[in-house]
Amino acid sequence: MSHAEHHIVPIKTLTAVILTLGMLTILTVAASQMDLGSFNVPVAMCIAGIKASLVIAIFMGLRYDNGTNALILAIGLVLAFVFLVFVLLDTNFRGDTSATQSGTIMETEQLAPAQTR
Amino acid sequence: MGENGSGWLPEAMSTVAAEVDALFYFTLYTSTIIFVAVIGAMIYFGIRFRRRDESEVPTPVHEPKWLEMTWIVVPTILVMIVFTWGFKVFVKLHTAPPDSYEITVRAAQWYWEFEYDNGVTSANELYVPVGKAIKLNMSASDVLHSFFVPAFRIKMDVIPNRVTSVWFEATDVGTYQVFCTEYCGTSHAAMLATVHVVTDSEFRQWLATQNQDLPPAELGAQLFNQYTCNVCHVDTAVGPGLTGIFGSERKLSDGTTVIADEDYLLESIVDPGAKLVEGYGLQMPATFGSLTQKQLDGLIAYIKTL
Amino acid sequence: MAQDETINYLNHDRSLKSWLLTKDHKRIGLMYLGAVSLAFLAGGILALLIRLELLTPGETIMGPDAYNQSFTIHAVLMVFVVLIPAIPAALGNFFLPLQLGARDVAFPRLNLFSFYLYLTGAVIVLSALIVGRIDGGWTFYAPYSERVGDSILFVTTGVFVMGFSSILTGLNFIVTVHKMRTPGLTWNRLPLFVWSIYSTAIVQVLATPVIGITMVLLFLERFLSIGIFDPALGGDPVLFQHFFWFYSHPAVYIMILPAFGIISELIGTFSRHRVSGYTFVALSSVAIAFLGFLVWGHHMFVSGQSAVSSVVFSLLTYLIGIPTGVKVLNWVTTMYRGSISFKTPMIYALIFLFTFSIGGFSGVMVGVLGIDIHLHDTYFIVAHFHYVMMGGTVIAMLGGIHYWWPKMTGRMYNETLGKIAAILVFIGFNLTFFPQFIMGSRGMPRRYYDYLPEFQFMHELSTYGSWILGAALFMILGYMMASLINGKKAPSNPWGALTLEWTHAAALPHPHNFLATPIVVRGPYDYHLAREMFELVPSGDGQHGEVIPGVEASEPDGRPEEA
Amino acid sequence: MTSHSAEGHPAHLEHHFVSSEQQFDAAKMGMWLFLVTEILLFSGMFVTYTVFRSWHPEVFAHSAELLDWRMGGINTIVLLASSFTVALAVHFAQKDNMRLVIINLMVTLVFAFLFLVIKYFEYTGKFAHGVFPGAAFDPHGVAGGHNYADYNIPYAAQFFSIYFVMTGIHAFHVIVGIGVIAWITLRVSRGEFSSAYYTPVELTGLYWHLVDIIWIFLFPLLYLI
Repeated sequence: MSHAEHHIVPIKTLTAVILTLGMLTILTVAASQMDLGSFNVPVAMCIAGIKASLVIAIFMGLRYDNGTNALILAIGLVLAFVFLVFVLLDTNFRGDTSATQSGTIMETEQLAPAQTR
Repeated sequence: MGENGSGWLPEAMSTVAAEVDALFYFTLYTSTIIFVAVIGAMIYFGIRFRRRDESEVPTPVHEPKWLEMTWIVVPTILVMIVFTWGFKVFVKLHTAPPDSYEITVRAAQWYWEFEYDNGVTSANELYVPVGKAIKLNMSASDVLHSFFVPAFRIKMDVIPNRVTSVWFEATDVGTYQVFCTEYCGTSHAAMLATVHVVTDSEFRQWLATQNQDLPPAELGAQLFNQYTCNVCHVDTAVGPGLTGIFGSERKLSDGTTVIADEDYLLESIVDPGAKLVEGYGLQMPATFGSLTQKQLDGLIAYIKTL
Repeated sequence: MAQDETINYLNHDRSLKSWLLTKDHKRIGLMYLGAVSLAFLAGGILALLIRLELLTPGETIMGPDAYNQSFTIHAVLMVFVVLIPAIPAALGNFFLPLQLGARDVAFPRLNLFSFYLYLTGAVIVLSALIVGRIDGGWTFYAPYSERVGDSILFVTTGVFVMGFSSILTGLNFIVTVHKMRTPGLTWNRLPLFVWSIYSTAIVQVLATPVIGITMVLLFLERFLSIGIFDPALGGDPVLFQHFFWFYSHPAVYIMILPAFGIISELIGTFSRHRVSGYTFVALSSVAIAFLGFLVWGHHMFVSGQSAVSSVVFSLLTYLIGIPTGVKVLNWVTTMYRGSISFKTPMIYALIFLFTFSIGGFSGVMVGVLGIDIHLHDTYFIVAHFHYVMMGGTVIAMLGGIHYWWPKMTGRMYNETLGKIAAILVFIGFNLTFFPQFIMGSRGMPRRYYDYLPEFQFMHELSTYGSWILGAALFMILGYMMASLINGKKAPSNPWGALTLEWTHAAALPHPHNFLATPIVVRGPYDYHLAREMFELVPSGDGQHGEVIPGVEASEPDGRPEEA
Repeated sequence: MTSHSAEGHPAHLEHHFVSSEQQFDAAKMGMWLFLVTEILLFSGMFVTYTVFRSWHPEVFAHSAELLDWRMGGINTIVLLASSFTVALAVHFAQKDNMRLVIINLMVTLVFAFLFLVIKYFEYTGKFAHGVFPGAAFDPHGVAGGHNYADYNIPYAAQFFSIYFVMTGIHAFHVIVGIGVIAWITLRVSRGEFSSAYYTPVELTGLYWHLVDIIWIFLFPLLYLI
């Protein structure tokens, strides 16, 4: 790719993106005001994911950029995900044999007031 | 496999130890065979193909496909065997039998305390009956520690504010060494304990006699050694020596003086930082605040006799 | 040529300022080498003192507090100040651009900035010694590390700053490998040292940020008691270990991967033979770099993490063991039907194969769940990681320094002394660390100031070994320094190697590396191809004529746009 | 948009690069690598958040009520808008309209300041009621329909510690961003850039977008759920 081919994102596209982002922000607030039960977190994260993808693809121009940079970003995200999943593999599965008690002493003794509030 | 174990490993004295050892030696010998083969090949090639003439230029060798496959497939099979085997041993090490006799273990800088089902406690001396599964429920009061008995091939970290557990079943009577293997400060290396494996009847008898009342000074002498007070307070520079201290005048680091009476001794045990003797920093952990009044009285009575 | 050789990267400007503000990757590499060597000296002296203390049970030369601080500082220095920057930042900086045929790294200013960040970080860590004691081992496990005093604030800050330096170095190298290769130097013609530095750089960039945030959290916990790690505040100390090892296990590959690269170069060059399984050796470095992120939990089998994660981590650990093992086999088969010359660097390569194999096999043993329970935190572990870190990285580093010494200094060292020292290193090293395997598996815990009398014999052997090892290292320092004064002048390619730093750069490289842009027409180990293909002067057919006539040495220009 | 070949060395081209193109690509790749390190830095905080949230979901959901979603929401819009203006700045740089580049960068700065001002009022509002990170956590008083003492429950301190650390590190990035944007604006006004060379403007833009993206996630995690 030569210098002359740097993609210039049209103002129209940029404007469309910022309006979408604004709308999605309103949507995520609205969704959080409703009680979606266990779907609250996934819905909020999905909307955030869409917003972030828009910023990355258009504002940061990754859609028009060369593939290596997209690969770099993908690797970074995958590793962050690995970090999260492997830590949760420990913290959410403690006490799966008789060797450890689940939770901490403080939790079992002191969480009660929070739940009965 | 005598008194001193089997060369690479110490004596195997628990029901799982033999399995751990078999796995250890399998891995060790397999590794050694491959290692000797690899290094042997290296030495042979080094001699056989040494440069005889400065101008020689060897032609490249294309290693055959079957060879490449072999040294990927064979090690993979070997490590999978070792993994599966290790997994089985791990599950056994991790899962205490349901009818285990449970003992509570408390770790603190720098001693171990064991509490039995009838409320008897002992410090740095763990008594267990032979041939019975023992489950230790462990927690720490300050920092991380780790409970390690080489003869039983068991180890588990001891964590504040959480209970971890480990189990074993001793196969023979005797005394076995306990180490702390998670670095925990100045006297980490002195945080030792002994497991006394005794017969069932001896164990019951021991448990029963522990409830007897000792004279305070004797109880104190026992505690003084159990809690390893002697490590820092007798003939070392770590903490102030205690010989002849009672009733004497102590110079403190803030310049004032104080008479070493019962009150002073009590305060110094429970809250070591309150009055520091001149020339010493605060090294002593505050964990002794959890001692009972009787134990404290005993310690003070013993210190008076020094 | 004579006129060109009068200007080299050392003599074109000798002022102190030209060194301190240099953007030349070669000078920065040398400065790293100096700093790393100094830290290695300090860490090594501490190691000798530690071994001396352990000669007898009880107090030999120092008390428990002094001992605990000694092993902590030894470890912090060796890990963060020596091993992590050693090969990438010193030798990598010097030779990566040369092997790529580039004039410099992609971001020379950033490179200098990294160097000063590294120095700053090291100084901050060591200044903690003035404030209080550095205690708790290099792992800084919470909550102990938060209880020992304010010095932890300095240590975390220093490690954070050095981490930032490591990130920038890695970033610089990745971009350099991607964007700065000379025409014709395709990915499958890259020297294996480049591949390994490239893989290392990936790990540096991806893992180091996590130690950064870990240090920030530890700092804030000490400062504000935010209660993330300290159980007394409701935190979880095992979470700290996850954070720590997410970086520190991959960091092990930051230390060892570059060593693989050096060994590939050494064995290829001194066997005068194409490195067997080139593609595998190259790509497995990259694979190991990524797989290294999946196995950190094998440091935590007895930490109280869930049994599920222990099992998963143990299984994944073998994913790394296999490619590493195959690499060793490839190195050995490279020697098959080669033409092997036993120069000092090659001796180090052979020592590496021996010691690293032991390190690797013991690694397989401690990766086994059932065995690790017994071996964890004993001297078996100490022996294992010294076999990998010292028997691997430091031995490879020594080999690399001997190999590239002529190119860096323009002088030859004394070959006989070199060989004697190498053999002494081998003897001293094994005598120091092999007994530690045995006492470890027999139950000797690590980080112990005192020990039971039954372990004394092994400790004595280990201490005597450390004296031989120390003497050998001082001997190397001695003859290397002597070579600077009275060493023979080095030719531009004393080993007959085929990578660009030997074939296309002068004995002492030009400030801009090459007088003309090299064009690469063959692989890095194609010794069987006609010699003319590698000479600086074109053979006459013009097809691979590298020297472009009329180009002035100081301002090379006009590289072809594309190969 | 000229292609620089062997005959002419433009002023911005450093000696060790062959072409402007190589230099631009290298710089951009370096920036993406840097952004990935930022993502991994923040990943540590997100992991902490997730772990503590999965241990104490009720406490976290309850504590989040104390944060004002209106302020967070406004800040989200402000930051998104600033991202838009930075994207515009790059757009105009590519079109060689340096006057509009400066204007857009200035507007970005205004938004960035506005973000910090709102953050300041949020922080001080919390501090006034004893909501501090860590050991100083001691909620008290009544405001905005909340009885702060209701929030004095185990692990609420962790929530607010995580809140302050995450938003604090994010705010630190905003402050660094303000510095960099101000510096770039100055360089643009000195006429250092053109459509042939605007790499620093583009790189600054990339950094600023990342700061925005981090906030896109922080907002729902801390304020809404």
